[in-house]
Amino acid sequence: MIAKYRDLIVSLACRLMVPFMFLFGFYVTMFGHYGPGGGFQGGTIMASGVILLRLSLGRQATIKKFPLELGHIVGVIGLLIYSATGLISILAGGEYLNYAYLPIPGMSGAERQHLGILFVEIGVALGVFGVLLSIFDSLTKEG
Amino acid sequence: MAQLPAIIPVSLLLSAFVAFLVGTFSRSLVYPITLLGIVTALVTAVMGLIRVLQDGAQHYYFGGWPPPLGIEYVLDHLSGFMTVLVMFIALLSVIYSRRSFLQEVPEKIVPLYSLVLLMLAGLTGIILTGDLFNLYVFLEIASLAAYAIMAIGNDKAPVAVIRYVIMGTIGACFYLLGVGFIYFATGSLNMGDVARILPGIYGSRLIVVAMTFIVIGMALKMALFPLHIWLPDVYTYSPSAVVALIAPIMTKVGAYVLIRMLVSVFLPNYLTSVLPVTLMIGWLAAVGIVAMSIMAIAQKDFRRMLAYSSVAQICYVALGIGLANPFGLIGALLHILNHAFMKGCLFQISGGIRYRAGLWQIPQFAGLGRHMRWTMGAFTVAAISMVGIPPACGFFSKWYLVLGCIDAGNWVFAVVVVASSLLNAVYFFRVLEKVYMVPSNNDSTVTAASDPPGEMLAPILVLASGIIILGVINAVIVTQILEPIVSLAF
Amino acid sequence: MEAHSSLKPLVAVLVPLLASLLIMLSGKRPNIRELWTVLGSVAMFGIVFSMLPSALGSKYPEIVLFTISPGIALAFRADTAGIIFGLSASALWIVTSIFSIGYMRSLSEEKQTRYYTCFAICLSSAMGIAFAANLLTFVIFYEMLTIATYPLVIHKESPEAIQAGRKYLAYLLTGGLVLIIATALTYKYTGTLDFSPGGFLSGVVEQHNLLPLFVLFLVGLGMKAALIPFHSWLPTAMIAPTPVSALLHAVAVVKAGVFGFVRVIGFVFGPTLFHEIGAGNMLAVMASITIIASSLLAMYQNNLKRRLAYSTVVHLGYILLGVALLSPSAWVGGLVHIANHAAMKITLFFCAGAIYVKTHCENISELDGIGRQMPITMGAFALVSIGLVGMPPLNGFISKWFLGQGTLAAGEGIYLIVLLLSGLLNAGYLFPIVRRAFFAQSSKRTKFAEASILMLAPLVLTALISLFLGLVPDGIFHFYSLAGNVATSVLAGAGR
Amino acid sequence: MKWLALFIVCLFVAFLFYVEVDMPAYGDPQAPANLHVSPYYIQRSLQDTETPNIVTAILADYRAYDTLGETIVIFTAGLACILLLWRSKRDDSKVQRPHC
Amino acid sequence: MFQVLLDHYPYYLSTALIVIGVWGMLAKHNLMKKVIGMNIFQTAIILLFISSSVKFGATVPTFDPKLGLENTALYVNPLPHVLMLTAIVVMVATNGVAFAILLLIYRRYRTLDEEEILRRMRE
Repeated sequence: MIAKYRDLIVSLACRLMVPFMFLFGFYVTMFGHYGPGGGFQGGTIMASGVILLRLSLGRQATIKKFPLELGHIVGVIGLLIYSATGLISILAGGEYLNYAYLPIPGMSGAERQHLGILFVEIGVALGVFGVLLSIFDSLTKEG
Repeated sequence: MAQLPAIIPVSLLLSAFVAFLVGTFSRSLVYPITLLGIVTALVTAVMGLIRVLQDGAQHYYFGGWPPPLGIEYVLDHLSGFMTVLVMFIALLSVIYSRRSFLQEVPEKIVPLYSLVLLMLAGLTGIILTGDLFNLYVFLEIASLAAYAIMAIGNDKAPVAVIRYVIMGTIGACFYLLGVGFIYFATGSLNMGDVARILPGIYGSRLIVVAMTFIVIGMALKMALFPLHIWLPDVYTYSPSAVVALIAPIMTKVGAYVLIRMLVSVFLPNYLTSVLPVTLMIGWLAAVGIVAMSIMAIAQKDFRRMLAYSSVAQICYVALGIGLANPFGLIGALLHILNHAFMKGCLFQISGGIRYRAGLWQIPQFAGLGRHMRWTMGAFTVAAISMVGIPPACGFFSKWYLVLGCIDAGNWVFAVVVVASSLLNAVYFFRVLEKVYMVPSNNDSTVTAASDPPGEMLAPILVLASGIIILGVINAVIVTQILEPIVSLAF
Repeated sequence: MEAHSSLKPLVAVLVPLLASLLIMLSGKRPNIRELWTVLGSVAMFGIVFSMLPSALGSKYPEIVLFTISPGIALAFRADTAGIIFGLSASALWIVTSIFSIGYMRSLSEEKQTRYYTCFAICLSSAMGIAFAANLLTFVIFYEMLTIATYPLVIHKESPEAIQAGRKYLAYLLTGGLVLIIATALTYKYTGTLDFSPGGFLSGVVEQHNLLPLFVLFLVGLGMKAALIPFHSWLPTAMIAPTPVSALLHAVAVVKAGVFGFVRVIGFVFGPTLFHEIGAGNMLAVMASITIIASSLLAMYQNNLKRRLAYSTVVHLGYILLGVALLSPSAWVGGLVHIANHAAMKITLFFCAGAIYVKTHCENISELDGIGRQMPITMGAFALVSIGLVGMPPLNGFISKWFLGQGTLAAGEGIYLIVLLLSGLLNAGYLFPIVRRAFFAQSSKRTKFAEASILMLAPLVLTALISLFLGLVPDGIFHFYSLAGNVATSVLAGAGR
Repeated sequence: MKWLALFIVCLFVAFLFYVEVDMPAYGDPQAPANLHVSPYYIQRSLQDTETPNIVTAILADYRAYDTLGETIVIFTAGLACILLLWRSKRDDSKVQRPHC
Repeated sequence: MFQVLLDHYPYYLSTALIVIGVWGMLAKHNLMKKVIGMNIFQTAIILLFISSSVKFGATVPTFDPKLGLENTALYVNPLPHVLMLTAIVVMVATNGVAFAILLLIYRRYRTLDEEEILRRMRE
C-alpha cells in the first residue's frame, strides 16, 4: 500500500501539476494530426498524471476519485471505440477500418479519413490511459 | 461475405472486450459470451474455408488500402485449414475447461476467459495475416496472453513461465530482426510483395541472415529441439485445462509460420539452393525426435511425458518441413492436424484424471481402466494413434513422412520416423499396462475415481472419435486442401 | 481373371467387427455374448464359403471403397489365394469359438468380454489380410492384427504374460514398421500397389534395387511368420490361453505372415523376377534352416505348448519353402499346407488345452499314462501327429507329397532331403508324447475323465477334418483346385 | 552456461557484422527501404487523409490494423496483470492444491 | 573497410546493444536482470530500425509547405517510426507481464535468483 508522502510541498505541487498534465495529454492526442503526438503519447501522459497523484497522496486518498476499476473500464471503452470505428465502416459496406465509409454526411472521403483517425486516436488514448493505470494499480497491490 | 477474413479475429476481439466489460459486473455471463465468440469465429472460419475451396484464395485489404500500402489478410487453403483447426480445437478445449477452471481458479475466470479469447484472436491473426509486421504484433498478443494464463497454477508455474517469457521474447525479437532485414532489403512488408522482389536480390546477405533469424525465432516459438527447454516445465505446472487448450495449437502456429515463410515468402527452391536451412531443420528434428522420445520414456509424471512427446511430435512436423518435398510437406501439415487432435485428447484426459482422482504419477494409475472406462478407452485410441497404428490418423501422417523421406532419398530420416514410433509404443504401452493390466491396489483415490462429468468427457470423446475419422478420411483432406498448398510451394 | 463388384468381401470383414461390438455391449450376460461369438463365426464362414464357387470359376468378387492415400484405395478382392486363407481361418473360428467357450468357462477366466471382443477383431483383420486387394490395405490390417492380438497374449496379466506381451509387441511392431517402409518404397518405384498375379514390379524397377526391397519385405513379414531368426516371440507368446494359441498362433497371425509372403512373391514381385534376383534361393535356404533348426529345438521343449509352437515354426517353414521354390506343384503344396497344417495343428492345441483344463499339466513329463484317462483326446492327438509327420492317410501327407514333387520339378533335390529329414524329426518330437500318454506308467493314480463336450467335440471334429482332407484332398473346401488355380495364375509364363 | 552464452553471443556478433556490411549506408536516401513504399506515403498521405503528419496517417489509417493490434497488446498486458496479481477472495493455499 | 565502418556505424552501435541485451538474458542469474537484458535487446532493435530510416538532409515526416511533396528525399522514411511506435508498446506490454510474473515469484520465494529458486523448486 502506497502511503501518503509526508511533505506538503510535494503533495501540493503534484496536485497543481495534475490538471495541466491532463490538459497536455489531451492536447498531444489532438495535435497528433499536425505534429509529433498521438494517442499513445497523450494517453501515457494522462496516466502518468494519475500515477503521480497515487504516488504523492497515497492510494487511499486517490482511490475515491480514481477507483481501481476505473482503469479497466476506461481501457475497454477506448478499445471498443477503436473497434467500433472499424465495425461501423464494415456496416457501411467498406472494409474494416476503412474510414472513407464512415456514415458522416457532407464530407469528402479524405475528410472522413481525417475524422476516423481522430476517433481512433481518442480510442487509443483512452485505452492506453486506462490500461497503464490498471497495470500500475495491479503492480502496486501488495500480495 | 467479402468480410469473412476480418470477421474471424475481430469477433474474437470484440467478445474479449465485452466479456471483460460484462464480467466486471456479473461473472456468470463470461462463459456464454466466450462460447458465443468462439462459435462465431469457428462458423466464419468454416465458411471461409468452403469459400476458398470453391473459388480460390481470398484477399482482404484493411482500411481499403491495397498492399503494399496497407495490411492484407490472405485466406487461402493453408490459412483456412489452420484457422478451422485452431478454432475447432479451441472450442472443444473451452467447453472442456469450464469445470476444471471452476475447480482450480474460480475467482479469476473473468480475465482468464478474456485472455483466452485474446490469445485465440492473436493466433487467428497470425494465421490469416499477409503482412510480416502485423504477424509480429499478433504473435506478441498470442504470446502475452499465453504467458499470463499459463502463469496461474501452482507455485512452480511462474518460474517455468518466466523462462518461457524470456525465450519467447528472444524468439519474437529474432523474428522482428529478420523482418527488419527483409524490410531494409526490399522496402516492403507485404508477404506477396516481398516474394515478388526477393528473387532479384537472393544474393544479398540481408536475406540469408533474415531467413536464419526468422527460422531461429520460430524454432524458439514452436519449441523445436534443442530450443524446447522451456516447454516441459510449463506444460507440467500450468493448469491442466490451460495446457489442454494451448498444447495442441500454440506450437503448431509456430510451425505454421515456418511453413508460411517457406511457401509464400522465401520460395523453396531458394531454401534448398542458396542456404541449406531446411536440411538443418530436418537434422535437428531427426535428433530431436529420438532424444525427446527417450526423455519421454524416462518420465514418471504423466503430463511431463506428454510434454516431451509433444516436443518429439513437433519435431515430426519440422522433419516434414525439412524434407522440402511435396510428400514431406503433406506429412507435416497432416501431422499438424493429427497431432492437434491426439495431444488435445491426451492432455484433456490427463486433466480429467486429475479432476477425478488428483493423480499425476503414472505408477499411481494402476487399475484406473476399470473405473474411468470411457476416458481410458479414449486414451487407448489416442495412444494407438500416437504409435501409428491404422486406422488411426497417426499412421497416415507417418506414411506420408516416410514417403517424403524416401523421395528425398534420406534413409536416416526414414529410419528415425519409423524407429520413433517404436519408442512411442514403449512409453504409451507402459501406461496402458499400468492402466489396464496391473490390478488396482485398492487405494481410495483410484477406486473412487470415475469418468469426468459429461462437459469434460464429451470433448475427449469427440477428439478420440475424430482421431479415427481423420484416419479414414485423410485422403479427402490431402487431395482437397493440402495438395493445393503443396502445389503453391513446389 | 475377371473381377465383378460385390459386397461380400467387405461383409466378411465387417461381420466379425459387428460381432465384436455386440460382444462388447452384451458383456454383462455371458450366454448372449458367446451366442454372438458363435453366430458371428458361422455367419462369416457362410459368407466366405459362398464366395468359393465364384473363386473356383476365377471370377473374383471385388469391392473398392474410398481412397486412403492418393492413388490407393481401400479395396478388397476375394481371389483364390485369399479364399484359401480366409476359408481355413473362418472355418476354424467356429470350432475355436465353441472350444474357447468350454475352455474359458471351465477355467472361469477373468475379462472374458475383452477376450471374445479382441478375438473377433483379430478375425476381422485376418479377413482383411486375406482379401486385401492392394499392399496398403494389407499393411493396415496387418498392423490391426498385431495390436488386436496383444490383449489376448497378455490375457493372464501375470508378470511373465506382460513380459511376453512386450516381447510380442517389440517383434511384431518392428516387423510392421519395416513392412511400411517396404510398401512406401514399392509405391515410390511403381506408383501403384495393386496386387496382380505375376507381379507388377517387373520391368519397372532396376534389378539392384529389388534385393534390398525384398530383404525389407523378408524382415517385415518374417517377423509374423516366425521365420528363424525372428521366431522367438512365438514360443513366448504361448503363455496365452490355449484357444488363442490354437487359432491365432497356428492359423490367423502366423499364417498372415506366410500369406504375406505368398502375396509379395506371387503378386508383387512375380516369380520370374523373384527368381532372377536370387531371392528364391535365399528364402528357400532360410526356410530349410528354419525347418531343421526348429525341429531340433522342438525336441528339447518340455512344455507341451512350446513344443507345439516350435512345430508350428517348422510347418510355416514348409509353406515358405514351397512358395520359394516357384514350381507349380511346390506352390500347390505350400498353399494346401496352409489349410492342412491349420487343421492339424489346431487339433493338437485343442488337445493341449483339454489336458490343461482337466489336469493343469503343461509339461510333457507329466503326461504319463494320460492316454488311458483321456483316450479320445489323446487318440486324436496320435492320429494328427501321424499327419504332421507326413504319413498317409492324413492331409499332411498330401501337402508334403506335392512339396516333394515341387522340389524335384524345381530341380532342387537338396530340399527333398530337407523335407524327408524333417519328417523324421517331426516324428522324433511328436511320437514320444503319444508313447508317454499311452504306454508309460502313470505316476499318480488320480482318475479324471475327458474334458467337457464343448471342448471334446471341436478337437474330434478338426481331427476328422484332417483325416477327410487326407482322403479327399479336393473335398468340400476344394483347397486343391484353389491352390491349383493360384499356381497356374501366378506361375503362368514363369516356366520352371 | 556462461560459456554457452558467450558462444551464442559471439555467433550473434558474427552474424550481425556479416550482414551489416550489406546494409544500405547510413542516411542514404537511395536505400531500397526509402524507394519502394515510403515515397507513396510521403507524397499521397496529405491528399488521402488530410493529415500533415505522415506518421500519424500511416499509424492510424494505412496501417491502422497494426495500431489496433498494439492497443490490444497493451490491453492484454493489463488483463494479465489483473489475472496474476489481483488478490483472490479465498486464501491461496486452496488455489495451489497438492499436485504430483 | 574504414569506409564500411563509417557508413554503418549506427548499426554497429545497435549491434553492440543487442549483444549486451542477449548476454544479460543468457548469462545473468537474477531474473530481474534477465528482464532488463530483454529491454536492452528490444531497445536496440528499435534503434536499428530508426537509424535505418534516416536520410541525410531530411526533416521530420510532417508535411511542410516550404518543402512541398515532390522530393521525397526531404522527409525521413516514416514507416520505421510507425513500426517502432508499435514495437515500443509491445515492449512495454511485455515488461508489464514480466514484472507481474516476477512479483508472483518474489511473493512465493522471496528471491529472484534463478539458482536459488530452482533449488527450492526441487525440494
